[in-house]
Amino acid sequence: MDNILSPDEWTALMLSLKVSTIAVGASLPLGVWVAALLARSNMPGLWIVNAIVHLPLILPPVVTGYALLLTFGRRGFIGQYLDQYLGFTFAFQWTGAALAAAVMSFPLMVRAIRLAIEAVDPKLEHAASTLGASRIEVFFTVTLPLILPGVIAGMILAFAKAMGEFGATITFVSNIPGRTQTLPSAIYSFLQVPGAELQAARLAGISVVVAVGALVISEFVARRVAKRIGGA
Amino acid sequence: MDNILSPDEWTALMLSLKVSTIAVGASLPLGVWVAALLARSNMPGLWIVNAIVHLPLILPPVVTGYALLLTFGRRGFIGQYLDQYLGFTFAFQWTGAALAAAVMSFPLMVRAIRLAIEAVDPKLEHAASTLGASRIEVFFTVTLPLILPGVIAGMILAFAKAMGEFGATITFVSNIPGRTQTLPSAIYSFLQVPGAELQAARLAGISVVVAVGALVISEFVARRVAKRIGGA
Amino acid sequence: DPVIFAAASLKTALDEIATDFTAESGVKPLISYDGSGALAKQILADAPADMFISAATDWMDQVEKAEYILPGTREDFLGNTLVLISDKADPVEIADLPEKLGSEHIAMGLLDSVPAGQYGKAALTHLGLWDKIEPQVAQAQNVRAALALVASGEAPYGIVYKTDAAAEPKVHVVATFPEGSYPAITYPIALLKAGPDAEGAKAFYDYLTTPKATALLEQQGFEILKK
Amino acid sequence: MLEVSLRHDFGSFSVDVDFTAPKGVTALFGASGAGKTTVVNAVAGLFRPAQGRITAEGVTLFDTDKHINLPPRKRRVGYVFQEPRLFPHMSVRSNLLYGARFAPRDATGPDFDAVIGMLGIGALLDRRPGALSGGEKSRVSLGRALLSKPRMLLMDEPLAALDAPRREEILPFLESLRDAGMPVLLVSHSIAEVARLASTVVLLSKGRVIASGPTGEILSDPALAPRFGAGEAGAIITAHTAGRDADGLIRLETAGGPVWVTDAPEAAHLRLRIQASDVILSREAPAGLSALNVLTGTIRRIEEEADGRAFVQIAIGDEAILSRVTLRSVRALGLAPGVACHAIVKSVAVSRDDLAEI
Amino acid sequence: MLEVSLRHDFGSFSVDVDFTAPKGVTALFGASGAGKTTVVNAVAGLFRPAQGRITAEGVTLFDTDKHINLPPRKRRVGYVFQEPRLFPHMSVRSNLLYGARFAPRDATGPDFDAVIGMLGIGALLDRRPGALSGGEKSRVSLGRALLSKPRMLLMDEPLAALDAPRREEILPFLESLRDAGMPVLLVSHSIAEVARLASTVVLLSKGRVIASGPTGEILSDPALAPRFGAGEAGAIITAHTAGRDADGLIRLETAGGPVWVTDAPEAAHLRLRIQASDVILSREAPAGLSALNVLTGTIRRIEEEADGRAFVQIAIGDEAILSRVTLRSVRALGLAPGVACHAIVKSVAVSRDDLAEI
Ligand SMILES: Nc1ncnc2c1ncn2[C@@H]1O[C@H](COP(=O)(O)OP(=O)(O)OP(=O)(O)O)[C@@H](O)[C@H]1O
Ligand SMILES: Nc1ncnc2c1ncn2[C@@H]1O[C@H](COP(=O)(O)OP(=O)(O)OP(=O)(O)O)[C@@H](O)[C@H]1O
Ligand code: MOO
Ligand SMILES: [Mg+2]
Ligand SMILES: [Mg+2]
Repeated sequence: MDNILSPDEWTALMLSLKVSTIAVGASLPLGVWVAALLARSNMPGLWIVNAIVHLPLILPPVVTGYALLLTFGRRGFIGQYLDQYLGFTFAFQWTGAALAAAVMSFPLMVRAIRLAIEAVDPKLEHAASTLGASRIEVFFTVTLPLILPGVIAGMILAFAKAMGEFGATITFVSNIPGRTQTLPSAIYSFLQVPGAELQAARLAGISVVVAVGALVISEFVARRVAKRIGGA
Repeated sequence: MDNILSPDEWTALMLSLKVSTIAVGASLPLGVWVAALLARSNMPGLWIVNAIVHLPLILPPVVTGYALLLTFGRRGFIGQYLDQYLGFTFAFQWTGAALAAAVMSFPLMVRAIRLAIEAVDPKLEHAASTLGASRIEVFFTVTLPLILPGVIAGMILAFAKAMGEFGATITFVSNIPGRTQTLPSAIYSFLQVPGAELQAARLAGISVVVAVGALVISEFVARRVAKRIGGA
Repeated sequence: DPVIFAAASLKTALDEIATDFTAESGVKPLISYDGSGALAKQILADAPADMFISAATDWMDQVEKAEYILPGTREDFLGNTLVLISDKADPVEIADLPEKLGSEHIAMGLLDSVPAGQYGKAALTHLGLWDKIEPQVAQAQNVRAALALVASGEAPYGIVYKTDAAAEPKVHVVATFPEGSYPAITYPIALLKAGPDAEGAKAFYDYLTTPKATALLEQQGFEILKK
Repeated sequence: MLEVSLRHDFGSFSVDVDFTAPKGVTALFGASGAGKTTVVNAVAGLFRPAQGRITAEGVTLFDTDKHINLPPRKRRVGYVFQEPRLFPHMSVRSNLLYGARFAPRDATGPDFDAVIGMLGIGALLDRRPGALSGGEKSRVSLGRALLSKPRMLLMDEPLAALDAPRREEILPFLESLRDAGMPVLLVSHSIAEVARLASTVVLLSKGRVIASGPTGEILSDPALAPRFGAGEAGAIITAHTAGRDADGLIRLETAGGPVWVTDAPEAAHLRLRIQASDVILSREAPAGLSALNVLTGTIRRIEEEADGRAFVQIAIGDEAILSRVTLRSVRALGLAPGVACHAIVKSVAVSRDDLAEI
Repeated sequence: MLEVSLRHDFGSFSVDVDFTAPKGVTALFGASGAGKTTVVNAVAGLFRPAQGRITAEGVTLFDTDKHINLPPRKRRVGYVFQEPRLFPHMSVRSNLLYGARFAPRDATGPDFDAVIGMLGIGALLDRRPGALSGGEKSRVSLGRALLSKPRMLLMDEPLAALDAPRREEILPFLESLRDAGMPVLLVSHSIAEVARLASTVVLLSKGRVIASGPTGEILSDPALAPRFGAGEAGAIITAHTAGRDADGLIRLETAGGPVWVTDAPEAAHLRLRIQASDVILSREAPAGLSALNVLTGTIRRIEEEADGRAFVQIAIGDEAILSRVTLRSVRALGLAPGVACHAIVKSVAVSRDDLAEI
């Protein structure tokens, strides 16, 4: 790999993997919770939650990135408190890249999990409740295992999106090699330079290989899980 | 609306709506077909199809835009034949914007529909086949009605994505006011002009209102459909 | 190590200079390339950058006004030239452009935001061609995208910087816009207060004006304004 | 003790049900669509009636007036659903053990191995529900409810999918649970099952209770007989175990004389069901017949049916048995109220299903 | 004519089944998990055995050697699944009409209104399956298969979820279909249903056929009796309708003498099932009994059971009836092969379920 990738590119690849993995992992619990809420709750204001979740999809990524900057930047209206009280800042850090990737991929994850939850037969959950399980126990012992293929689908969609995300990321954390330069940012830089298509294509190829690898593995896992659920 | 939006912005809004609607509508049949294939077929090379479908998600949008340009541009390796034999070209046309939006939103649509198909109990399809329905008849009379909520979810995800898509669009068909300038392109332009943040925010707001409106309507429709399926 | 924010059009030259600089000094500049506007906005949001090279003066003005610049370090660094390109080699009279174009398109940067687009519009207006050409302008997200539209044959003509045209072998410079038909293209440079390595930045700042560095920049087609 | 009182309107169907089940097994009986599952769901807490009150063993499970609605898990009912509802992602073993982990520490219930053995599902433990046959699923579902250590069992046609031999292995187990004091609400279409298990029958029709009371009374009411299907009517009399003869037959004493049966629960006092169509009547004491059991009594009532048959009710002590005979025989034998007569019942016609502990 | 021959290994379970069903109704009988549904699925084309051959009415549906595997829709079987499998997104009416639109123009089948009426689902037509009771669902599912104008019916416990009165309304309809020539493969756990409908019984156990043949033979085989459950054994003899008496009783002639019944199909020749536990034996001709039917014959065989009972087979002409009595009676009456004896059967013990057209 060393002779294919420059050290900076290698760093970018590693960073992309780290950012995508953490973005997906960290947003998963929230994603499952929001999906369950949207699928099962009848709360009146829920459409607002739904709309907010979808926002990053609707808006051009740059706008989302800019909004993140205004919110979580060092002077952002949340960021300033994080900075002041926790000494923690997202802006121009890899954590910010992860935040951007998480936000951008969140609607995809939520939708996939939500569809899976809506497909679960509530009669099974009722059966569990007559057997003594509380709502939370029912969720963890019945609902969650049943939606696992959907959760995996949501994670892989989110991971793919996170691997490709760049508009919001570059806007929020810039494109500093070795620090916040993810694979897509590196690709983008190359694309802005006339005559660097080959380098861009090479990085794009690596990105594709990684994401497709993750995709194939996840499909395999999801199929096995689905088979276990289906019988045999 | 006239006093809120300039004529160019108004045109951009209308164009975005047209492009998104047509992108979603035109890719829907293919999306359903690919989703059915991925969900139900056991063909060996299917993971390649799966990977290709996910590509636009994995790659930075600009890369997808370039790929479209190289493929469907006037001298692109498909585009040249379209131009030569059908006199049809995507370049600098709203149709190109629609193509870009369709390609970019395709993975989201496919995944949602696929999840829905995987949730359909094959026993119902078997029952239909013993009652004399061919595979296609089974699909249209049993599978499709049962996955309707998933299809709607896929459409709305795709529509939202299409409304927000800009990287691939501007790369493929550039930004010609009145012809290929969609709402996100207009927003992007404003963001690059010192001090035009407010205008950008205004357009973003309109974009959000439209997409959230579509979202709320679709949720409502999907719930009604799901209720009909569930009983009562 | 110093963090440098630089306009994307500088990437080829600047990367090479940075490599040489690292070899000589052991300091590795981390260069973040993007549109000048995007970079300026990040600086205005407290981005930890040591140095900014913008492709346009207005964004640098914004940064200066907000007092992010180390006083006395802003200078006009580079100059560039606006050219008309085509995928064919035949030279063209700019005045004939509307005819040559017919119903086809001319690729330019975004007119409102990409400097190359703004300069192009100014030049065409000055030459009295703007009204005829305006409907045919395909605005690209950046200079690179405009080049690609010409290189792929999508648009027969495009307006870009000389430096961009030099880097893409599939396009030819078919005319150069007369000096004075557009405001001088200047790339201001400045050191910033907020960066992590002011010393390294200063060293790189100085290195940029060494003959070795300027030779590389000139080779790319830039004009050196600060000697 | 289970008290149920509920009202609900589904639009096309409404339920308005009130009944009290003293203890033991209460059978909900009624045609398809009568509202049995609806009532059971309400007791389980899965269906919330618009109006009503449900108490079980003194605990109020539901009361619209007092705004009480215990969640299903707090009701601790072991519900055997009409369809199996197994958890598809768990092995049969995990399905079976699911309820136990949520049961309170001090809750007791039948032993795992005993349940597995009785249901014959030992070989299925590591399989997944998707690969089970219909009857296997319903057995696992029964086991799952039994093993959840419930305070009460709700069983909606638990044995409908099973073959007769398997059913006969399960019934004694349910009897032993009942005898150990477990309250049971049972939905069943089988009179034999109801007669054997239930002490109380609640007869539902179109969402209303049309009769309820002790099993013997309900089943021997000729007016209700058509609801149970042809030839299922029969009376229930009391019998006392008097010992086992040398040839293995068990001798029971009844008010009308001894009755020998081949199999009976080990208990001093029994309820003995005699199906009306199994009883042959004779004016003279019969001799030389293979049928051993001859009960002597006096005809109390004759109910003629439209189709050339009649129910003859014969008083035996305080109790009565029913015989269903042709009108031709009624005339030929000169049967009439007040006439003394002998009721002949084959020992083998009294099966284990017809005997229950009191 | 249905010929089934199939072999498949599921790992923990294997099927190896061969049988031929001449015509009419063939009953698949066997314990839960015996492989009944597996066989029916193979006939329907929903399960593809590793090896085998299935032909119906001369058409090869499946043949591994010839690489024939007709898709389910081309087999045109009306399959009533063990669980209802209704289409949840369609109204009951659409569910019922689903199959008809795919049937060939010239296909015939029962009338919509007749089926609706017989199943009692007229009031449910505009409902969705989600809001139906268990029995309602299974009736709709039965109706859906009947109305698909099939060439053959496959019914996997179609009546298990129904109450006895409803079952008795459906059985005559199935009989009429059978009599109209519709081949039927029926899975049932009810001997009464099997005896009434089936001309052939295939007895499955653990994936193997352990007996198959005409219903009468199989049901009167004392060795197979335990498989059917206690007291369900019984013989089938031929009877000829001899007219209706003034009091409404129908007189049937058998080789052993006349038999009066209260209800019978209108046909000259009938199969009459007499349950072993309904037969009382006597050495002397009995008198003064309410039981009208006394068949005379000679004891052919006595099979003692372990539990103090015995099956006594009495030859009556070429045929035989079975009686199940206590060993005590066998001794008391001196019953032994060769002894002449009278079999007493109550008219009301012979129900409509026990009579079938030949
Ligand atoms: N895919 C499978 N893998 C393993 N075993 C299976 C599979 N499918 C069915 N079996 C087993 O085959 C046996 C026969 O199943 P089948 O459904 O045919 O039984 P059945 O006779 O219809 O029983 P029931 O009366 O309970 O419905 C069962 O023991 C079942 O567990
Ligand atoms: N949500 C509903 N909306 C309308 N009708 C309903 C609803 N739920 C149940 N019903 C009707 O209520 C009636 C009683 O249903 P229930 O399931 O209690 O019947 P059941 O006595 O259990 O019958 P079965 O023996 O067939 O299972 C049925 O006619 C059913 O169609
Ligand atoms: O800021 Mo640029 O160099 O015009 O893309
Ligand atoms: Mg029910
Ligand atoms: Mg079965």
